[in-house]
Amino acid sequence: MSKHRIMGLFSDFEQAFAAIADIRANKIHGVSVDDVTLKSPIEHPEIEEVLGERPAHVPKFTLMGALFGLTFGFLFLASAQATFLVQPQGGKPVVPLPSNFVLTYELLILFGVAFTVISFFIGAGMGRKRDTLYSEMVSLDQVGVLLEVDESKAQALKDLFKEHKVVEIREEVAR
Amino acid sequence: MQTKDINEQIKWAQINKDVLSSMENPRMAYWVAVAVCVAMIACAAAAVGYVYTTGQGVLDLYWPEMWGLFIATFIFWIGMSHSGTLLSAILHIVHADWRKPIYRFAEAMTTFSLMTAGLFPIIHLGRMWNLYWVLPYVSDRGIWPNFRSPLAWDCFAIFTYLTSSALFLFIGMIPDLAICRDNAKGWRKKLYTVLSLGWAGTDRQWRHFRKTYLLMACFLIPLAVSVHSIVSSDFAMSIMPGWHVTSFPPYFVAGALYSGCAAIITLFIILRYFFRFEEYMTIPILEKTCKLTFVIAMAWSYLNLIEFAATWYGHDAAAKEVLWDKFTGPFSPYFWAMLFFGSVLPFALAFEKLRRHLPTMFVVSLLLNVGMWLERWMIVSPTLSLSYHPFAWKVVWPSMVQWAVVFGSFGWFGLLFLVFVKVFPSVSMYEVKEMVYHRRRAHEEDQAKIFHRRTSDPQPAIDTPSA
Amino acid sequence: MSLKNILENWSHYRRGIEQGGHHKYEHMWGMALDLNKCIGCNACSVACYAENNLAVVGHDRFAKNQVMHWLRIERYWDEPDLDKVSDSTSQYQEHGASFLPMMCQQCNAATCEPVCPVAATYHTPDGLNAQVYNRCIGSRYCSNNCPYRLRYFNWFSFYESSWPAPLHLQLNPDLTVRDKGVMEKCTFCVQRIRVAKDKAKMENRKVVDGEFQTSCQQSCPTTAIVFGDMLDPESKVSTLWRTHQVELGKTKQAKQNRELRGYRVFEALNTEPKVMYMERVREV
Amino acid sequence: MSGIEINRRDFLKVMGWSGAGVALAACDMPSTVTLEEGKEEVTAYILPEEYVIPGIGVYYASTCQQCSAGCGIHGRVREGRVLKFEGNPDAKINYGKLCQMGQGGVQAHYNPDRITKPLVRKGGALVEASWDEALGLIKQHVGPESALSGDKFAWVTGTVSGHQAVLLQAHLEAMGSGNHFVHEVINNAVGQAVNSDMLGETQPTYRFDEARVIVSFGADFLGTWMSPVHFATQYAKFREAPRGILVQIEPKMTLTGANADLWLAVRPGTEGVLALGLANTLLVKHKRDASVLPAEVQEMIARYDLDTVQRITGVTGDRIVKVAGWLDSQSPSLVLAGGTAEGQEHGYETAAAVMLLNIILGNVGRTIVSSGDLPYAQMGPKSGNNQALLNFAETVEKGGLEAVFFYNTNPVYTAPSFLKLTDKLNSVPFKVAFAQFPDETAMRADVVLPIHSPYEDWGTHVAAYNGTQIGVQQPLMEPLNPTTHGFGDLLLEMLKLRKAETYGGFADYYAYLKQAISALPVELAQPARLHDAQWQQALQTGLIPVQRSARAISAKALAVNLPDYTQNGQYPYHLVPSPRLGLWDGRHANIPWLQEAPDQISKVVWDSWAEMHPATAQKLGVTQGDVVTITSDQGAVEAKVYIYKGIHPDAIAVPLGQGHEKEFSRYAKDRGVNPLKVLSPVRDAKTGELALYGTRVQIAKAGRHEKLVKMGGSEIQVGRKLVATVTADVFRRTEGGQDVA
Amino acid sequence: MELGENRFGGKMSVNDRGFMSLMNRTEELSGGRKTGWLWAPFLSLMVFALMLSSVEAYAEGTVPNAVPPKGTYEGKNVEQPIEFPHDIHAKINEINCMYCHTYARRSKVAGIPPTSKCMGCHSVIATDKPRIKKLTEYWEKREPPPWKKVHDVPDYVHFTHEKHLKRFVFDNPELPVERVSEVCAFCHGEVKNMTVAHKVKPLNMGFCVRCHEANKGPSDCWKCHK
Repeated sequence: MSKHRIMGLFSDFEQAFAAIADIRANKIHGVSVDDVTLKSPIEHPEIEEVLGERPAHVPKFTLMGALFGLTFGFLFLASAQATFLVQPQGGKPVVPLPSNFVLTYELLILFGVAFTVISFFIGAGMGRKRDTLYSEMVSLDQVGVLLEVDESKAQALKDLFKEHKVVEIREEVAR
Repeated sequence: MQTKDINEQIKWAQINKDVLSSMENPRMAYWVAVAVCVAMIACAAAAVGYVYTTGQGVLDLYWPEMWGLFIATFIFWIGMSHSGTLLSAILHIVHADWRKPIYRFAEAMTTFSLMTAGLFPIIHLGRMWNLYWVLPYVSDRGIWPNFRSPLAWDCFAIFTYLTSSALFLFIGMIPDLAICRDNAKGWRKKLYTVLSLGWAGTDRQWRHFRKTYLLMACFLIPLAVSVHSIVSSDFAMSIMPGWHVTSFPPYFVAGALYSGCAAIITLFIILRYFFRFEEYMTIPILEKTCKLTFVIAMAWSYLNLIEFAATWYGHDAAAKEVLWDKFTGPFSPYFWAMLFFGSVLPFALAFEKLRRHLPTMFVVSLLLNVGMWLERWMIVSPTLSLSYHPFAWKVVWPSMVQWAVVFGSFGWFGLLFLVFVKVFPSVSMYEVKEMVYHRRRAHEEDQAKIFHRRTSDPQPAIDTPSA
Repeated sequence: MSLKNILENWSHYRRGIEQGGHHKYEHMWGMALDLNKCIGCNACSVACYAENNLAVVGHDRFAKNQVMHWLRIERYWDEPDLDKVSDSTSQYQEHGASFLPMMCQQCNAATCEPVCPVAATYHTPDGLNAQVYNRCIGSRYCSNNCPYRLRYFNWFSFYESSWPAPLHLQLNPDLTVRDKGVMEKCTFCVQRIRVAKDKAKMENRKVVDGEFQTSCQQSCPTTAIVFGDMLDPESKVSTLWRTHQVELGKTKQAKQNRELRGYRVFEALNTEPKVMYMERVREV
Repeated sequence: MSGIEINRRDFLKVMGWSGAGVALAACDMPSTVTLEEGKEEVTAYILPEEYVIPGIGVYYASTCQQCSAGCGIHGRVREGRVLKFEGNPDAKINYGKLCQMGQGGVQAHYNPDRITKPLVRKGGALVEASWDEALGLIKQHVGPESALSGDKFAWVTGTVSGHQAVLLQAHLEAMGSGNHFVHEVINNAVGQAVNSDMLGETQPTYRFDEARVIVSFGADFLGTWMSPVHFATQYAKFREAPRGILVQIEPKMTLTGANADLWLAVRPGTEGVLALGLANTLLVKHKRDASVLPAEVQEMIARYDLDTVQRITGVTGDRIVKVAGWLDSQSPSLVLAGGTAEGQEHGYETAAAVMLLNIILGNVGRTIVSSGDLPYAQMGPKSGNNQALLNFAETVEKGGLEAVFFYNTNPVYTAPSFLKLTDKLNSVPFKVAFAQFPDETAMRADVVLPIHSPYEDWGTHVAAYNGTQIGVQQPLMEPLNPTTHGFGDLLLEMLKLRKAETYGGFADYYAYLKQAISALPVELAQPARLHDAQWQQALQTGLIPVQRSARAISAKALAVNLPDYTQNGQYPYHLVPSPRLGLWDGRHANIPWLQEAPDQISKVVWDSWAEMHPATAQKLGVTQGDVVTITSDQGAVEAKVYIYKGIHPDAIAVPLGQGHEKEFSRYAKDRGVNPLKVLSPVRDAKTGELALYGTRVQIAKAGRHEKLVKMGGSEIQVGRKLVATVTADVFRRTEGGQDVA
Repeated sequence: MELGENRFGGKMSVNDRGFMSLMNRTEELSGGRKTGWLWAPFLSLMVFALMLSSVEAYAEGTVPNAVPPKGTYEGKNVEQPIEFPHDIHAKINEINCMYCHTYARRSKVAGIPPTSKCMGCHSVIATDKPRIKKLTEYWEKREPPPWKKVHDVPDYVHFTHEKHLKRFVFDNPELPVERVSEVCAFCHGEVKNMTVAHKVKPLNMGFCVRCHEANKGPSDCWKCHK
């Protein structure tokens, strides 16, 4: 039994929201809300009410990046200073804390930002080929709801979409 | 009179159309502007080439005034770069959604002024070809930069800031780039396809996007503050009279925000006029920006006063001498001009009539930035020319070569900006949509509440005057 | 560049000079300059040009202060209103001029050092404030942070015009001729110090006080300049510092006899200059 | 001091300076540094002396020729090229010290504008010629075959001494001529005339180190007076505890004035009156013994009471009383006259009046002592003066000269325009310049013979002041240009033309000198040495100490007749053409170091300027940098104004040294003006010496303002403790000598 | 090697903690199904630490009390006025380096021997050889041969031979002076195997600094640059 990928495009976010709410309410047996992908032109944080809380690990990466920047930065500076003893000291220790704190702070931010961005790219799956089921209307004003369901459930799903005044339905056979 | 920040009924397709069309079909004026910028850059490039081949002496720098306009302009551009961060990051965090139509070009301004600013420390070096010695790289010679030097800090700070703000700009632009991709043809299509990194607006992407954007905003605020504090420590860490001032970091940050906001007003008016962005860059938003600028101007003036007072009541005779020289000496015309432009002129922003009059605001914002540029010059030059050792007092007018480079830097910034507005959307489409969406929703809810209260709710209405 | 190094020697690297930090001085070259004897004749300054390959910049560049005199003789007038005659001021400079030869003060807590982004200026084990020309990138920060304004910048490739052949045959091969874009300053004639130290080392002995002279000291007709090792308590220069009760590491001297003439320029800035001046004397 | 000091036995066989170590050590410009193998040359010696090691400096002793003070120098030589001059510690003149002009000698030696080829005038222009051609011309004009006789021939030189003077005299004798015009702009001729009249000795020795008070009337002994380095070394001792008092009295502040405890501005030309006023105060107020003076002198002094002196000199009475008080209480003292005091119409009288003070104070024999006599009188210095220049001009005008030889002097530059020397010289058919530089005189000669610089040439020198040694001048390196010849060699050539029998035996001047020095009577040298060792020793130490015969000094008081001060309505100001330690009389204007070294007083560089009192400036309405025209009856010069309070309001000072013609040097080209040109024909009445400071001028605004290029910004300390001043009381309390005070 | 269960019930292995595997599993990571990435920063830190710990791999040379500097350079052959055979002099005839380069122990420069020194021997030895004839020609013209510089350092580097010879030869009791060529070879290579010397060592700052570190030479910049 082949799997079908179905995307319904809604002109109104409320409609899409209602459709997903129906899926969540198990209106179609065997189609889980976890399989829903929402595609929207703007951010809709309220969708979590129906989609459930899905994880995003960016903050952890950020923390790690910042910690790495902190330790790496300080050790890097300190070890460089400890081998380059002719550098001016003016009676202060070889490894001076004030200036190293300033630089470490900058490195903390640099690595924090870098890790954040990397984790965004990784976490959001950026840089990969776009889904074939993509409508340019999504970037304009329509909201897409994408599911991958068994062939047997496809018709029921389409009906559900139609019930919520879907504008257009796209479908393909999953490979 | 328009009071709403934005027309809530505007069609999303209209937003797309307006913004995308601003990126196409450059008019004659655009090409003229590009030509002017290129000519200015050519001026500066020729000057820098001259300096490179003959030596810094042609700048008419001298013992003991060894920095001159280059470093002053460097601080000016660094300061300019703070606008984007302020509007975007701070206002983002405090959920001030009126930032949305204007933050994009402000962020671009941040990045480009940093790219301009970063050139100045390079070209002011006597041996600019050895610039890379400031970078901490491993070499078999076993030598490192001096991590105690505020100039080395500058290097770290500017690199971090440039990287972060460019990423911030780029990340925030990804959904818009996807819009562009979906509407473009030819080379633009390819470009946006690559740059949008496969953005499809999925819930997963939005989810990560939201957190990333927020976190970066959180990073950028302290970063921006630290960058200008570090730039100020180029001066504050020295022992020179007039530089060795504790209040320099906040003073610099305030000055930076000030000039940045003023520049936003300038560019706001230019973009609004040329791209007919009246629907997005509305007068109420301009007014908000103006008010913000006014507040910062007052903060800056206050810090200025603090600096004078601290010097005046302190017992550093040399610093007093420098201050007095600023008041009365060879630099006094520029100093008083700076005070006028920086502290008196911003009162124009306090009047609603003037705020809403675009030509006035345009001129005022330009003059504010002239004042801010003078401020930087007044920080650098008087102290160098008239510091501790009276035998080394000397004032020489900067040479045309110096002026040419300063002049050219505006061309360089202008060119970057001109390219930007034609290649990238200078108004954030998706955020304007969000703004419209949320405001309309909020409006409808308000309406619903009022309706609800009046019809079905028996509770005493708050707005009914009691007997 | 090893992590092991810092982890093992952490406490060592965290010690400042007060806790016996790692800087050990072999010598501490210092100077004492008697303004009672200095007549401001310029011999030292020209001797410095001759010894240290200083560029002659010419009239037009001098007009812009793009000058290279490592040792300049400053001249101050006593009467403040130079171009006015009034009843309150004297009609003449009756006590002559005040001359002040200023060369790099070789500060022990030099303000120029920590600001150099590439560590081109640093403190040597001889207590000298060194300038490494070939490391300098010309940010000029050091000069801007020198309260004495004793650092000079090569605004041009002065060597191209300063020594037309055969004048270039005069150049001292013991030290570098500076090209454009680098900072330079008085070195206390480091090439002479180096020769003397090398000679002493070849003979397995210490450098003797007075074994060598700096170029300015050597030419001074009135012997106003005394130079030597301040770590050597017997040397002429440390004797003078001691007699005048001037101590290196102080911002304010606790002199038992306040009338002693020794002082340092801008001592209060805590730069610890190693050149002590002795006050000018006038009969009235 | 690095390297080794060693005696110089012979020339280095080959100097490798053409390649080794000369490479310009630039920083890192790729264009100037190549590390590629085989691109640079490294030159080897052929047969070096044992002590010559590449990379190590060798010091050779010689004698400085930058002025006629005769300081001993050491030249640091590396890889065959001389790098730097340092004072010779053995020399009793400078004790190892050297002034800026001496330091600059190395740039005179390597000067890029030196003449390297003989020049011969052809068709009105000087063209390069071969030595044979040039010497042939000389032989033709002054050789034995020529009809030149006796007084038709003349030498015009600067101060000469030692064996050059001997040979020069021999040449004059061989030519049968008595015409030797010795010209120096900066001289002490008037003072020496007074010395010989009043002390019986031309040049006594002054003991600055013994004096407790020095009162100097215009004698800039730290700057330009006779032997400045020597005086400065003595001055240092004078300033040590218990510290003497220096009073300088002059119309324009000199370097000595800048170091004075009390600097008194005196109306130019009235210094003598002030001296007599001091004498009067000493005799009347301090009851000094007047019996040392003849009655007529006492009578004359009595006329100069305080009021008269105040009126004439413009110096307030309290200052006079104060100085007289010092002179009375501190003993011994030393009173000097020189410079501006002497260069007046009555300069002799002024100097004599000053000498009277010394007699009253009993300084003669204490701080003014006899120098004794040089045992080799023929080697003694022929000191120059300006009278010689006037005499030369007169002689030329009379048409008496057919051939003139110039050496070490530049009369065309230094002659005031009233002499019209340039025009007059055209009437001399044959002029030869023995010149190092294309100066104004050389450029008007018919034959220019390029000579060695003093630092690649042989010679001996005896200083006019403190001539207790014969300074040996020996080459510090091989001649820079193989086409130049030594002056001594050429002199010998000239002599051989006329007196081959006496001088034909000497291959060159070196041979002559070696023989002459080895033949010096050993008993006159100290310590006595064998003849040959004497030569070796002379080369090693750079000097031969001589025992001057002792003689007593006696004082003879003369009455002087000083005129009252007269105003000049048309020319109300006095021009002070001030010499400066640096450019001297203009001969060093081609030395870039000295052009760049600022004037000690005004700190101006590379230019001429006019020093002016603020009161004068106010009257004329000029500010610093305004150009003024200074007009005398002989012409006008223009200069930028420098305003300060170190000059008398009636005086305007323009420094000597600039205003050269463009051929002279790239460094002196278009630089300033030459104030000597506008001097009036005023002579010292007694001696006939040109009164250098006797010119009256008028000043007018030229209406232009130009930047005065000077070193430094603020001229005052603005309350910072840069140069602190304490009083001498404090100094004596802390550093000794209190009991004496 | 299993370390236990993660909170998603999967087995965690050492492999999972590898940085590379982290990169390969971005998909799972983003889905939040693995937490191996937590280790990533520390792993990279360790890589950095390894990077920083300098590997002091100096081979002990034959010269006692000295660590010869490392580094090679492909010098080109320099055409000299006379093709001087170092091999004949130093190898076959075993002439000490310092016999001709006599200034090396007394001065900062080693110096080219004066022509008189060459002629000291070659006025009698091998006078018929073409190279010696050329030399004699120069000698008779009283002109030094225009030798080309092979080992050059920038003019702002003030190397002194004297001090290095003192450190490695004269103050080194275990090295007889006869073996001085081994010390010379530190910087000049095996000159005795060359005819005309050519550069075989880089003679750059890294080369100097590494040797100074290994032999505890001075690290003061002004020792060499001034």
